[in-house]
Amino acid sequence: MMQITCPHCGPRAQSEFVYERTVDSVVALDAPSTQAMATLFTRTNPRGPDDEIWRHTYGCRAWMVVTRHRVTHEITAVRAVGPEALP
Amino acid sequence: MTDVTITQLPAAPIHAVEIWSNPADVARRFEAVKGFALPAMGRGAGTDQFSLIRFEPTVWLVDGDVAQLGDILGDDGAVTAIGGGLVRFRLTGTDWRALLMEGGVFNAEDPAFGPGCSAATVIDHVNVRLYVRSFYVCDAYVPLSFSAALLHFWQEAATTLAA
Amino acid sequence: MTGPTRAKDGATINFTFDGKAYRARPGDTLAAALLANGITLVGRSFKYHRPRGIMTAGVEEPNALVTVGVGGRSEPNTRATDVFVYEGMVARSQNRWPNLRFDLGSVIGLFSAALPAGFYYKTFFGSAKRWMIYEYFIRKAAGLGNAPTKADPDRYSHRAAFCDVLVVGAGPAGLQAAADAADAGKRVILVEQDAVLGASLIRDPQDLDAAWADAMADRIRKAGGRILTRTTAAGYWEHDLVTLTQLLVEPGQVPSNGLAQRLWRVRAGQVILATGSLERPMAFAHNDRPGVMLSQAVRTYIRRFGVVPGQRVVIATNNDDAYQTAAALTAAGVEIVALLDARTTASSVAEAARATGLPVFFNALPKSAKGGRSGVTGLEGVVDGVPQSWSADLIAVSGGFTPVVHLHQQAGGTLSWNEAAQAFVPDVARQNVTTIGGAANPIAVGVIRPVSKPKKSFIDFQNDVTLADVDLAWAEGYRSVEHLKRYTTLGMATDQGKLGNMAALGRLAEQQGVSIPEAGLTTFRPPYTPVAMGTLAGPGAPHGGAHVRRLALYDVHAAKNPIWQPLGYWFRPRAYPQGAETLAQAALREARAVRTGVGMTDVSTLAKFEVSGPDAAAFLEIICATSVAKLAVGRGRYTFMLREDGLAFDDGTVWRLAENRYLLTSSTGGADRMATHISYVRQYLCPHLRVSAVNVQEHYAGIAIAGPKAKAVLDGLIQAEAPRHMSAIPATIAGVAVQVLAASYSGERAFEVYVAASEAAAVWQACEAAVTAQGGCLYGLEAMEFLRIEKGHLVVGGEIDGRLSPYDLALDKMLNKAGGFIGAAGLERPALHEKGRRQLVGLEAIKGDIPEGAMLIAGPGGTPQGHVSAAAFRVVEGGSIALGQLIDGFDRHGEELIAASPTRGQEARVRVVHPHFYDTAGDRYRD
Amino acid sequence: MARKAWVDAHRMSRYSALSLLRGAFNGQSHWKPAWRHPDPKPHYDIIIIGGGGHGLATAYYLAKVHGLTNIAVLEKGWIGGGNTGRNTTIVRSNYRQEALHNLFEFGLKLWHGLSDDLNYNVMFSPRGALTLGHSDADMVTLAQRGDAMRCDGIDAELLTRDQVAKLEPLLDMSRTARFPIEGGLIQRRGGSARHDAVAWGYARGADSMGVDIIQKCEVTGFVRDGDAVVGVETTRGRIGAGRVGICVAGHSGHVAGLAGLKLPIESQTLQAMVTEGVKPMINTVIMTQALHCYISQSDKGGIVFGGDPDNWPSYAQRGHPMIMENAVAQGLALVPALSRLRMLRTWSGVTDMSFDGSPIIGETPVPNLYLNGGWCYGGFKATPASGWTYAHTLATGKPHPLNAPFSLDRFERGATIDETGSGPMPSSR
Repeated sequence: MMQITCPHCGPRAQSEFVYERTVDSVVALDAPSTQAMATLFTRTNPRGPDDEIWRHTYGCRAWMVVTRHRVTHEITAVRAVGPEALP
Repeated sequence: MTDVTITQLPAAPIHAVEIWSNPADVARRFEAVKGFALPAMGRGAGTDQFSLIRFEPTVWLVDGDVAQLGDILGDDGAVTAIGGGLVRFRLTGTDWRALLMEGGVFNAEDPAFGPGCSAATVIDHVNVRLYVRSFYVCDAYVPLSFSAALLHFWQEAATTLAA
Repeated sequence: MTGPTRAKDGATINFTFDGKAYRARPGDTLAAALLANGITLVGRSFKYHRPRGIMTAGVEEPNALVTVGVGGRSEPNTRATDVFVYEGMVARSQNRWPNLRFDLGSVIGLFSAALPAGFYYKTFFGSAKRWMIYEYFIRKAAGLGNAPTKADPDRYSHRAAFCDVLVVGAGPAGLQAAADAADAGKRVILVEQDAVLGASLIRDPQDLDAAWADAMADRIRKAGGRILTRTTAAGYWEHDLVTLTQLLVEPGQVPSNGLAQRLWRVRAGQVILATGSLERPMAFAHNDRPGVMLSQAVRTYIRRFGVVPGQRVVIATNNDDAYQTAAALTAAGVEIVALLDARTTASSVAEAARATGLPVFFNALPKSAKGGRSGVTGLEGVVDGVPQSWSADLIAVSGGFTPVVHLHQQAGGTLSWNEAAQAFVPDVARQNVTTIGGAANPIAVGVIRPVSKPKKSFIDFQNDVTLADVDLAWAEGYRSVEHLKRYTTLGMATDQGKLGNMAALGRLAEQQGVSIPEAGLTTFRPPYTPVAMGTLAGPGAPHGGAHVRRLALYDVHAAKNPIWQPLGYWFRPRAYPQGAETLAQAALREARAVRTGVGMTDVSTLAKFEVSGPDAAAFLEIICATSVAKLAVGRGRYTFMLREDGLAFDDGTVWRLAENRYLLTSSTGGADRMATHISYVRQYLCPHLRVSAVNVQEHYAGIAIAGPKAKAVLDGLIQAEAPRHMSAIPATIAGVAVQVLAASYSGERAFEVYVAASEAAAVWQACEAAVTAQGGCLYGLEAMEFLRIEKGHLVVGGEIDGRLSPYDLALDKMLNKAGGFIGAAGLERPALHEKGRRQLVGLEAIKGDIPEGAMLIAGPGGTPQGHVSAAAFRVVEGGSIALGQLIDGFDRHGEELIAASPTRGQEARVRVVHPHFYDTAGDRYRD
Repeated sequence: MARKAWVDAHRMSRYSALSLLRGAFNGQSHWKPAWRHPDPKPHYDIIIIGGGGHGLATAYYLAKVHGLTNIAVLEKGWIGGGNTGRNTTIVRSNYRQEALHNLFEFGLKLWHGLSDDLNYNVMFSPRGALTLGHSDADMVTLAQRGDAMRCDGIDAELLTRDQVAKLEPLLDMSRTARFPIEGGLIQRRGGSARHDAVAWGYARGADSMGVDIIQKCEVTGFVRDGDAVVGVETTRGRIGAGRVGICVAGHSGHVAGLAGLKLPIESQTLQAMVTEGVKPMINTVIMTQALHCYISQSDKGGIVFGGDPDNWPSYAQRGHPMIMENAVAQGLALVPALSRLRMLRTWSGVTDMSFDGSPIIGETPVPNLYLNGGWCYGGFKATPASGWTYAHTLATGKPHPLNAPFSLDRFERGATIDETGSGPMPSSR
């Protein structure tokens, strides 16, 4: 069980978080169909680090981008996403 | 002997206040009207009658009267009633921290998690939002549908905390 | 006199073994108590049912497995060396029939020559059914103890803990490290699998002893540290999370407070492993006999438990440690007939021992133990190449030491080969973990080459794997160490290879002509020792980790004793039978009440989102595939949502409650998924929008009132004109503020009343009184299903099954022409527009009742062309009707098919029709 | 010619009870290696990347059915060491979707004769694959699945509550159970098999027909002639090939990436575990409609347990402890008597989660390069069918009718085969 440092709550147990998708899977709202489907249906799926979208679902409910190594599970960066918020 | 008592508080008008734009301006307006600052992430502020507890980056849980909040927010946010779906439990006694470690993953035993601190976590598969009111008192806001199950879990766990 | 002995005094605890009563001293393990009572035959091996005794004094015991406890507390495969005797303990031997001394299963051993490793891969051919006949007997012979047949009456706790330093192992090194850390102001947790602290210094008290251990423990506790005994660090996971299993009572023992074990999840800043090492046996023929015991175990029984395990002892070793055993035995007045030291050159310790007159032989190896099921009678050995033999009732062996590096390796750390110790030791640590003490610095040993017959030289005792099996695996091409393990079952027994893996690896390396590290090493995975399933499940066992979600109006319903129906995590009333009514009768009565008068039902579980802000409409036009922006204040409409791939995944209604405030409802079953979807769009895709989308599923309880008299009921309840169809107004019922939405899922004029759940009971009572006054009644999910099917409304999970597009569901005319919604891009995928898609149809029975879920086929033997997604009866007129999916169904109205359910032996002849069976013009929505 | 001579010289030791008995008198010294350990040749007609059950079965059927023997299977570690050796050994064909049950049923038929065909006892035991229903709605769903199977000639039987109780007496049948049992759907021809034996049996069979099984040989790149793949670079040198078939389960994305391809696959960890052995207590393979746990008992007596995959990408071959704990909690809710058994061993596989939950077997956009992957958490049972259809595809360059629906381009075309209807995100499957 990993420990993920939520940008809003600090280090928390992985079981508070839900993995949702990878950054490279995000379909822009205005993407043309072919491009949108290519994005939706292919992944680099690297045996190494990737940018993943996680949500602190059972915590502050915020979304974040977690840069994580898929073999070692080392987390090298967590970036907040979402509307502008007070500190 | 274990020192923790679990009490269900009466239903209350609880609201979610969300700010979607100009948060700094809203914060200034809030402080001007209410006399205290909008609490930071992981904190709450106010009194037993009116407290704002921040569990989300852009959302504050308001336990108390929201009459003035609409004006403060203006077009920068909204107030939404959520109290019907939340049950408030009050954990009283020195062992509330130990109780929260049962079935949990959050470090409620950390001394830094003191009065005025808030945290949302999961305990026994249930979303729980915690607010430390004092050294001896921690309030928990629990979804109504899971509240009976969690209460049962807590009551059982409280009998074997020391084991 | 031969065999183990102990002075009789001090034995006050009563226990039974195989039905016979014995006594133990406080602090005895079951193994110690059995030995003290002269019992040496304790179990039978897995494959050949060979007689086995007690080989170790710890968690690595492969042989002495027993079942302890009774009823739902009966624990099979408990290591006698790892359970402390308690008053009234009931222990039974296992894997034997009819009894331990005379076990019919041991005839298998007679055929062992024909049953080498992997024999089952080479025989028992024929059909799969024939294999099952052989298998029946194999399964009966296999297994070890019997599982309980009753539910476990005890509870198990899961607890989180955080610390600066976690120390695993309370031997001298662990105690010192924990005390130092505690003194330095760190939050310390020290865990020890034994019941007492001290580990090796209990066995070998020298400069440090039990009193020193107690003093260290005091220091740790005074500094605020936590010491957990009977606690095993079972798993090392990501980011320095270590799971501990703590026995609060012994296996089979009744806990005073109901709690049997606790699973700790410790997130540590730093982990110190002081886990020591495990002594290895030696490979020689019949080395599995009762009476062959590890050298350190012999010392442990003598010094810790006061049990002398034999009277005439041969010691076989390749290291200096066994000389301490010789000392302990000598001190206990036991005759040492020979000490075989495998090393060719004498160490200083060995020389010193020999100088005292101990019969030490160098370049001496054990070859074959003699004896029977009760114990050994002697040992044949080879000294300087010359055979010799000795008579003995105990053979103490030490083949060197295997550091306990399991947790280090679980943490991702690498190992290096220590040639002097012939052992793998921790090399690079991957997490914040250090190994200290014997686990990092095992003692030097001599290299041994077994001289015995491989066929009877056991290396995995429980699974009866011999050196010959390793040789055979190699000869047959199973050359990777993983193949070796899997082919021979080496290391797969309950001791998880703690004793045998190194011997096998040595043999494999020999076969390959390479060094041991080149031959490879298998990976240790959690748990370090086996963990009770109840402990893993913890408090989740009764509900499988899935609490039932309780309705806000649960008490109101429960008072009426309805039939409940599970729906996701919820249980909802399915029908409210009156008198002796069956479910079907009750549901039909309830549905007719709605068609002809009025009924009310609880719709609280629907997903609900309140969406506010200047950009609320723009936001909803992304979520919903229908247009929202043109909705007037106070009006609502049906809507549906698409996934990004363009397929429909949910539907509901959207209401404009105020200029900048909307209420969106969607399905119960999809509520969590929809909440995530909405949050994703709001937080990730559209953080710039000025909108607040709040999940109010639990905030609002919902009460639906439906039927021709519903408006009259509502008018009375709110003391005002009820809103027209698809309109919404705020109102007051029983003094409580409510929101009234005129929406219908039944095909009748209907209203949904939303009220804060905490105040819902009063509103429900008022509504029920009003409905009853109009001659109406409550209705449940079953009636609701009848009504919606007849009206042709879709349900998520039924018609909206995640595989159909809006075209397939005939919803395409409602799509927002402006696009811009999630799924618009997916809708353009070519195959969604090709022939051969399954499309929504209605089905009307021509003959028979349509079975729900049945396949649609052209005739007997036909392949499915679709299926029945929901079946019902016309509520008032009767007659079986259904909704279904049919290949190219839109073009097949009027066609006749068979709805076949071979699993239920039911079928109906059906006609394909339009999926709206009731009031197609919508007249009944008008007042 | 040389090959023929070799094959004759090394004709595999025939396995039988008689030969075992013979071994009793010669110390079992007459057995030949089950397969050779050859060095790679410079060129093969077909190279299969991945020496798991699927890759080895493919090689076996290429040789046996298509008479092609200039074949190599390249395995980066040791054969059968990936998901073949890291699953819960369940064999069944009880799918609702036609394309799926037809493919798996073809495999199930092969399973029933596999031990004899391979002369290697894979211990396929058709003890029945039982899916429990916990509500009337579940029972309708199960009936629908069973009806779909029966209409396509596949065995499926709906069981009442009492029948289930009789079949598995240790299930909690009380009405107050959290997951009350209303009945079940059983596929009696389903069951379980010995996973390692499947890889070894196929390897031995393929090897005996001349296939080179090359272990410790990792593919590090593709040799291209224009667009087309004409060979592979490996840790044991460059090897030429007429056609190359990827068959590497969780590592599909990585290997396809070496050819510049991105796939509709995300790799996740799936855990399983086994308890200490006990005398027979579970008779069938128990699955459930409401939960994600599955329980069976191995021939050695261990209770084999599986649960949800770890729903996030991982190549770690190790799982999240709480996922396993949850599966155990679910299992105990169904079979409370398991509580005092001890979990002995856990293992994890790297699963290739496809974006509709169904496999991919067929061509790729790269000429001469083929893909077999996307098996999610259900690949073991497909081993024979996967090998058979992939062999057909590799031998003929065209899909077999059974794997034609499982093309790589179905996702972007909109012809997905989604058994659960849960859509393209593997994390929500």
